[in-house]
Amino acid sequence: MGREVLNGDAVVLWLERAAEVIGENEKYLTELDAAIGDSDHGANMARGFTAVRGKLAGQTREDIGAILKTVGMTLLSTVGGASGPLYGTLFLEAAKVAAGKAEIDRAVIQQSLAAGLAGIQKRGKAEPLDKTMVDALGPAIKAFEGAEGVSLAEALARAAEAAHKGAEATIPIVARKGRASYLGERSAGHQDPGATSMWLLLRSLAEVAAE
Amino acid sequence: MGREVLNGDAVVLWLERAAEVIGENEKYLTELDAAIGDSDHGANMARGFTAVRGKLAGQTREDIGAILKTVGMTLLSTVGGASGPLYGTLFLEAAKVAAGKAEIDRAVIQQSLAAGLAGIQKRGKAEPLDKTMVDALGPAIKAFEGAEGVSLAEALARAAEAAHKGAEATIPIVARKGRASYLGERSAGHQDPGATSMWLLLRSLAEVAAE
Amino acid sequence: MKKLLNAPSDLVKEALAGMAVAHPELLRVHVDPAFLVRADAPVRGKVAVLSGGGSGHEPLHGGFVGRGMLDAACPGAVFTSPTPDQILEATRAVDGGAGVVHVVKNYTGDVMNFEMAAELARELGIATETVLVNDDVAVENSLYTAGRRGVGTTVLVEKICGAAAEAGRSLADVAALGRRVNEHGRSMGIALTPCTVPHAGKPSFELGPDEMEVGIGIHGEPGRRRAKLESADRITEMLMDPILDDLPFRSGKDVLLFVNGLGGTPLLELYVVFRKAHEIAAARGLRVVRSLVGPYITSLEMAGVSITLLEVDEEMVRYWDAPVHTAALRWGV
Amino acid sequence: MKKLLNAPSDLVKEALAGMAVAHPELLRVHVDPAFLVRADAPVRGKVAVLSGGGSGHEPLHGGFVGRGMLDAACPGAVFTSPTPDQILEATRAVDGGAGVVHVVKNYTGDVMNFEMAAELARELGIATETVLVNDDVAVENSLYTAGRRGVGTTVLVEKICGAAAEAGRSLADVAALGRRVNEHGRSMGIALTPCTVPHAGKPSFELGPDEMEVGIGIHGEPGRRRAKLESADRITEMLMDPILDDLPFRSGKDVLLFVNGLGGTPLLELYVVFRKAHEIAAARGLRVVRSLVGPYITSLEMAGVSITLLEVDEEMVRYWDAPVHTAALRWGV
Ligand SMILES: Nc1ncnc2c1ncn2[C@@H]1O[C@H](COP(=O)(O)OP(=O)(O)O)[C@@H](O)[C@H]1O
Ligand SMILES: Nc1ncnc2c1ncn2[C@@H]1O[C@H](COP(=O)(O)OP(=O)(O)O)[C@@H](O)[C@H]1O
Ligand SMILES: [Mg+2]
Ligand SMILES: [Mg+2]
Ligand SMILES: [Mg+2]
Ligand SMILES: [Mg+2]
Repeated sequence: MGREVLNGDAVVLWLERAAEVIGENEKYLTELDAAIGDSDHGANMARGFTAVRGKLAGQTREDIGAILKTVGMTLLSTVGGASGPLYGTLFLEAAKVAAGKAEIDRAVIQQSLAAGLAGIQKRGKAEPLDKTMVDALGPAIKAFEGAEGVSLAEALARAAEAAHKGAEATIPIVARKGRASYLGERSAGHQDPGATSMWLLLRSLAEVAAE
Repeated sequence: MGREVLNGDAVVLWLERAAEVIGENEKYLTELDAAIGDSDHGANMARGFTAVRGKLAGQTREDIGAILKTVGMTLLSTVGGASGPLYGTLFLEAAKVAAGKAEIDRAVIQQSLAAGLAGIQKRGKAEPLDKTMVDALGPAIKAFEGAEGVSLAEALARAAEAAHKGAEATIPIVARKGRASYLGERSAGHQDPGATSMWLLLRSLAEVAAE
Repeated sequence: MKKLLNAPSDLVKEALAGMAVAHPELLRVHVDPAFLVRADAPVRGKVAVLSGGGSGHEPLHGGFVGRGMLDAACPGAVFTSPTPDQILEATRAVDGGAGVVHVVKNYTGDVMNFEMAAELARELGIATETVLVNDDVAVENSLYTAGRRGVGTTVLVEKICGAAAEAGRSLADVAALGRRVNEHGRSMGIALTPCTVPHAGKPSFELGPDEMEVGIGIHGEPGRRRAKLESADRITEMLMDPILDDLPFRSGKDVLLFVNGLGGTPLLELYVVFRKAHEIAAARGLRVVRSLVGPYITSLEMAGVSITLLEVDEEMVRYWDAPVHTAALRWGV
Repeated sequence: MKKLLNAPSDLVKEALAGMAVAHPELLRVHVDPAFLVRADAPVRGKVAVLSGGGSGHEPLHGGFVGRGMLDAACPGAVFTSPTPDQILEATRAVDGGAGVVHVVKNYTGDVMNFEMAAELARELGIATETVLVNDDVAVENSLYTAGRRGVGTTVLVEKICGAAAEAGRSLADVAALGRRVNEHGRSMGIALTPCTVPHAGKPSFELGPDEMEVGIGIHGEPGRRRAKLESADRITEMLMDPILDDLPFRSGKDVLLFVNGLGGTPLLELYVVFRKAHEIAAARGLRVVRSLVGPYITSLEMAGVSITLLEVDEEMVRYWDAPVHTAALRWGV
């Protein structure tokens, strides 16, 4: 099966799935953050996606841009911390690309992700290998672009897998951005929480595309 | 061997021995106080008897009353808590009995202890079986009085043994005086720290008399 | 034991030295015997207010020395009452000719040491009055104890008596007012963790991860009973109910509500308790006209809270509001 | 986890409700989005000073709302920066037409959220200036980090900027003064115990009985390095030396010395540290002209201490001394 375009229902399905997965992984994300941060990434993301779920209920599904904008605004106003403005920006930038669209295809998805990454980097000034969520999203976009001649579901699955690898690859890195950077050398040996939550979001997206 | 009277040197020897024994039992007394009080009886007594030892160095030994008065004043101004005024009073009252004496015999010792107990009870209003130092000193005096036809050393040994038994007999008692009384029923099952330190002091006295 | 400490026996002395350099405009420290007096002591013609007790309850009492509150504080070793000579010397140092009020928390040791000091002061011709604070409703059957302990109301007595003394009231007046405050104040506390007396080197008692001590004092001693840990709201009820029933506090009265941290509990949590205590007081028809929230009478690093409720009259409120300038309480100046 | 707590997600909201009923004369609480403003906000024609950050550092920032200090505080979840909408709404609520200074501690999250709020405020025609506080000398190589963290100097910036705003200074003046304070302040801290974020339910890290974390932040995160527990005097040296060398503080200068408790450390111990820090400062030829001792910027119930040294000029001292009326700092009123 699988879908080659995502309509508003699929996008909402993805976000609901994402909220569930974030909820299930709240403790895990918090534990990752406890090691090199301040033990709140799980709670931050769970609070944000619980709010997103609440907002989606009353959301019309004709305009995917509008859905993504709601998500971005909701994350911005509920997550807080470093991840709030960054995930907020990701969705707001993606929303601009998807504005007015009832369906998004592979090209639009690719543009949305790229715009989101650019927004994150503009806001947070992180470069690849600074040990941040960029290290999951960056490789994911590359894998997605490189996945030619396969289904959307397969391309997104490869993107998610690249995000997973990217998150794992943050383990040996000494952080240079965010709160983990205060630990200096002690930040090495731990997986970045934001890169991990980014991977979980992309994995949910791939799953929905495959259904 | 053993002595039938105690001169100033013997009294000082006793106080030095007592200081040593209190020092050795500081942790023990504190642990007893931790169970039903505020964990300071060991430190209080150790501070007091360290100060006493310092004062004894420069003390002339002709007047046992003067020695005991110095001890009482020193304990009063260094021990604090409930035990400070009570032990201070014990020695100050005993000092009155021994005033001007170069030697004290059995009768004077008995009077001194009795005067000390009366002073403690006047100051602290404790009755027997309230779970206080009175429960060691009271039985000790009775045993001392009853030990007829034996040496001073033996009489003091019996007094110390009675104090020991008295201290142990405080274990089941529900405290009615002092800080332990705030615990109500929970004070039962623990030995009273002040009764224990009283026993240690009397045991040192018996030892010195036996030498 | 994890403390910022040099030798345990130097702790109180070094802390006093720290207070001396931190607050030279407020107070002077006397080293041997140890006591603190307000910088301008003795104040001629003014009744002096003096308190003291074991250390480990900071800011009580040293943090309350200054204009409008205490003239002197006598710190004992940690959780150990000060000695008569200490109290006597401090009494002499602050007597301005109008007499000295001793604010004494009702513990056997404090009572006896203060009693002896008062006797000695009398011999020197210094008039003293003692205000005994015994506000802890956790100690139910005072026939079988040394009476109720003195806890949170002590802070209120010291503030109100200090202001009355500053206003020129007589020794008898200040003492009578202090006793009235004590009679109208009630407190109770719980502990979530024990504390460690530096000399002892280990916690005074052990508590399981879901246990708390109910009816705790301020000396690291165990409470009246052990109970299962409850929510903040439930704990607040467990403290407020016995307090309210004891005086009892009657509908329509004005009260001062004081939520006190025992040391290790964050301010955030104290405000959570304050919110619920205020709600309960209001539900009983009380008007909370004055508030105090924070760690003012502590038990070293113990986590926990105590609540004090004082039924106030117009005079108490006036003296509560009067200017005070101490390290820990300051307003109007 | 042993806390006075109902649901972790209600903690901040309930604490704000507690502040509202405890200090109605000082402040008003806005529930959604969550922020506190001084009771008389907005003050017409006065520059407003606003700060915010994660909760768990109380009394920072809510305890500093009131006359002569902050016009508004925006509390995030525990250790989580507040959100742009929260900051924007608070900025609107306190703008009296003369602009709003945002005092921001240098953490990625705080910086980004305040940045977005400032952009939004600009769109609404509200002039804002940002004073970034980054005074933590423990973060040595700021090239490889997000820069130095903002810690103790934040309290001093808020007090001094608040007084300058109260005195009618312009937006540019207040911001410039705040930046000058930040440039002349240096801090460093150590932790003896971790703290527990309520949502996480267990301590952020583990420390052996004779270990401490050196160069700690205020978010329960581990420090720059772990070391063996030392005496209070040695720890004070370990904090003072890097602070003194960093600015560097030169002989003959006037300083404000601020010894801050991280939450779980008793006041008694803070004064022991103050004593030694004062001695070290004096030995370096510094004149300690102002002091602050207590838990003012905390990390929940973490045991530990941070030291802040500020090289003051006459203007800073004047604004430090100016009247302030907040829940946690009060004088002259
Ligand atoms: N400058 C940055 N650019 C990109 N991502 C960042 C940046 N700073 C932090 N992050 C991401 O944010 C995550 C932490 O988020 P969170 O714990 O929610 O916020 P905070 O660090 O404020 O507590 C990090 O794991 C990292 O992936
Ligand atoms: N009223 C009293 N009469 C006699 N002894 C008392 C009285 N109150 C307390 N004590 C004794 O004092 C001991 C406690 O002394 P200590 O721990 O040094 O003082 P505190 O109780 O003030 O901490 C108790 O174990 C008890 O033997
Ligand atoms: Mg975090
Ligand atoms: Mg004791
Ligand atoms: Mg004691
Ligand atoms: Mg955070």
